[in-house]
Amino acid sequence: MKLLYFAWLRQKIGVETEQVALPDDVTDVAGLIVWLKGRGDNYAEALKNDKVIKVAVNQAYARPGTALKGSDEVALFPPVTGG
Amino acid sequence: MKLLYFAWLRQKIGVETEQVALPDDVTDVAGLIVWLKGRGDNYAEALKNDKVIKVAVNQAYARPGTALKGSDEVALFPPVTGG
Amino acid sequence: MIRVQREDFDVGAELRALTAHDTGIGGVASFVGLVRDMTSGTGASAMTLEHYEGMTQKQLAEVEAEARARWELSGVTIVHRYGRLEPGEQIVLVLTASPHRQAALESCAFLIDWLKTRAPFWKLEETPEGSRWVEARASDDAATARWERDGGKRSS
Amino acid sequence: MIRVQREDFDVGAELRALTAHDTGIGGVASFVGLVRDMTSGTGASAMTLEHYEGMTQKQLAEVEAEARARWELSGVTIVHRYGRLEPGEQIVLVLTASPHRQAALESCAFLIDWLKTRAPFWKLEETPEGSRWVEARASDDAATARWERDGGKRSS
Repeated sequence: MKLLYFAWLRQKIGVETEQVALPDDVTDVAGLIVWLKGRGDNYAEALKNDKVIKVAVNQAYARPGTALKGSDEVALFPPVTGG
Repeated sequence: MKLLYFAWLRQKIGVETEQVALPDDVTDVAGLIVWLKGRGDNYAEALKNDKVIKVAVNQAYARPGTALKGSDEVALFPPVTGG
Repeated sequence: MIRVQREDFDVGAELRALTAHDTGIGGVASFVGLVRDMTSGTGASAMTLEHYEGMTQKQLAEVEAEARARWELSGVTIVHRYGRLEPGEQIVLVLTASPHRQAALESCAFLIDWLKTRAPFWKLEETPEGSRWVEARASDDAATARWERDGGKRSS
Repeated sequence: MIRVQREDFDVGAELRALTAHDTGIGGVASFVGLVRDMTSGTGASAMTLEHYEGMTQKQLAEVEAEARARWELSGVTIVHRYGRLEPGEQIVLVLTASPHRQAALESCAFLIDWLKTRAPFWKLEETPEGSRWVEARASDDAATARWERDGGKRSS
């Protein structure tokens, strides 16, 4: 799975994009966030307040229950501030 | 009193602007329209449907009861269609 | 800034003039009215805009003051043309600048609704059957009445 | 027409491109977002706009289609810049053209409200105390939610 991080999430994690192999028991967005938090202090700190984190799966907004598969492109980012 | 007419009102009356001396008993906008209707068939025809006629006194929208004096500039016109 | 003129206007230049030297502006809303071809492709239908010159200037100044009282505005530009105009030509421009997006958008809608129903302009259309005065539309009056209901409202 | 670019844009030229050769257009509404100087005159505060490139294009195409389904539109132009921008610079342009004034005004407001809350852009401000990510505002979410309540509405 390809992961992308933006804005302060990218800065806190210290990674712009990475390729990961998901464990079999991670099947949706909520599960992905729990799994990412266990990957290190930088992830735990960046994803601490997970209510504000937005997730896009294949460039469309997703919900906690959105299902994931290995070929997905998943982006995590804070609330947007463009316009 | 200076009178101005616009759009189809001007065309029907056949006058763009005129200077008139008001009779003493014409004291407001409603009275002016009644008096104008008596000035000829062109006026009577143009002012026939007086519900649609708009009146401005000294370049501000007026009501039937708006008082008039000899030095006023009074304009009569159909509903506006600019913008 | 209010202008009533025969000449065309350049929206980009008007926008630059309105926003130059004011970095407190966050958004500029605009509306440009164009001459529609009413004959649906069967031939051009030009129009001539007549107006009541003194009243236009006076009324536009008053409505600009009203918009500035209702919304936090950094600048307002209104340009209304008169004379003969061909389909596709620009008729009117309203530009409103504000620190805040909603104030710019709402005041722009307010001003163009007002212009449609209160500014003393009249359109004489040229049609294949001869010339015809455009009739006022009830939907325009309804659009203006909306702002009267919202009388005390001020968003910024 | 949707563009995401580093370069500045010219509102007048975009408007002419949108309206050329279509005399069925009666009105064009626009909104231009500008970089505000947040430091209130005590020094320039530039910002850098980061975005999620593929998603921006995809999402903008979808919201343009939604606007076209809700309102009778003759054309839509959206330009959003990214990269470093100084106070006073243009950030975003929304232009909507329609036969009808209300459709142009409403769809323009809809699109800019949507862009503010859904388009994947993030602003990093430079301040005298260092750089700071701009926080999303609840009022922007409320502005977008308004259009969701009006879901079925279509004015023209």
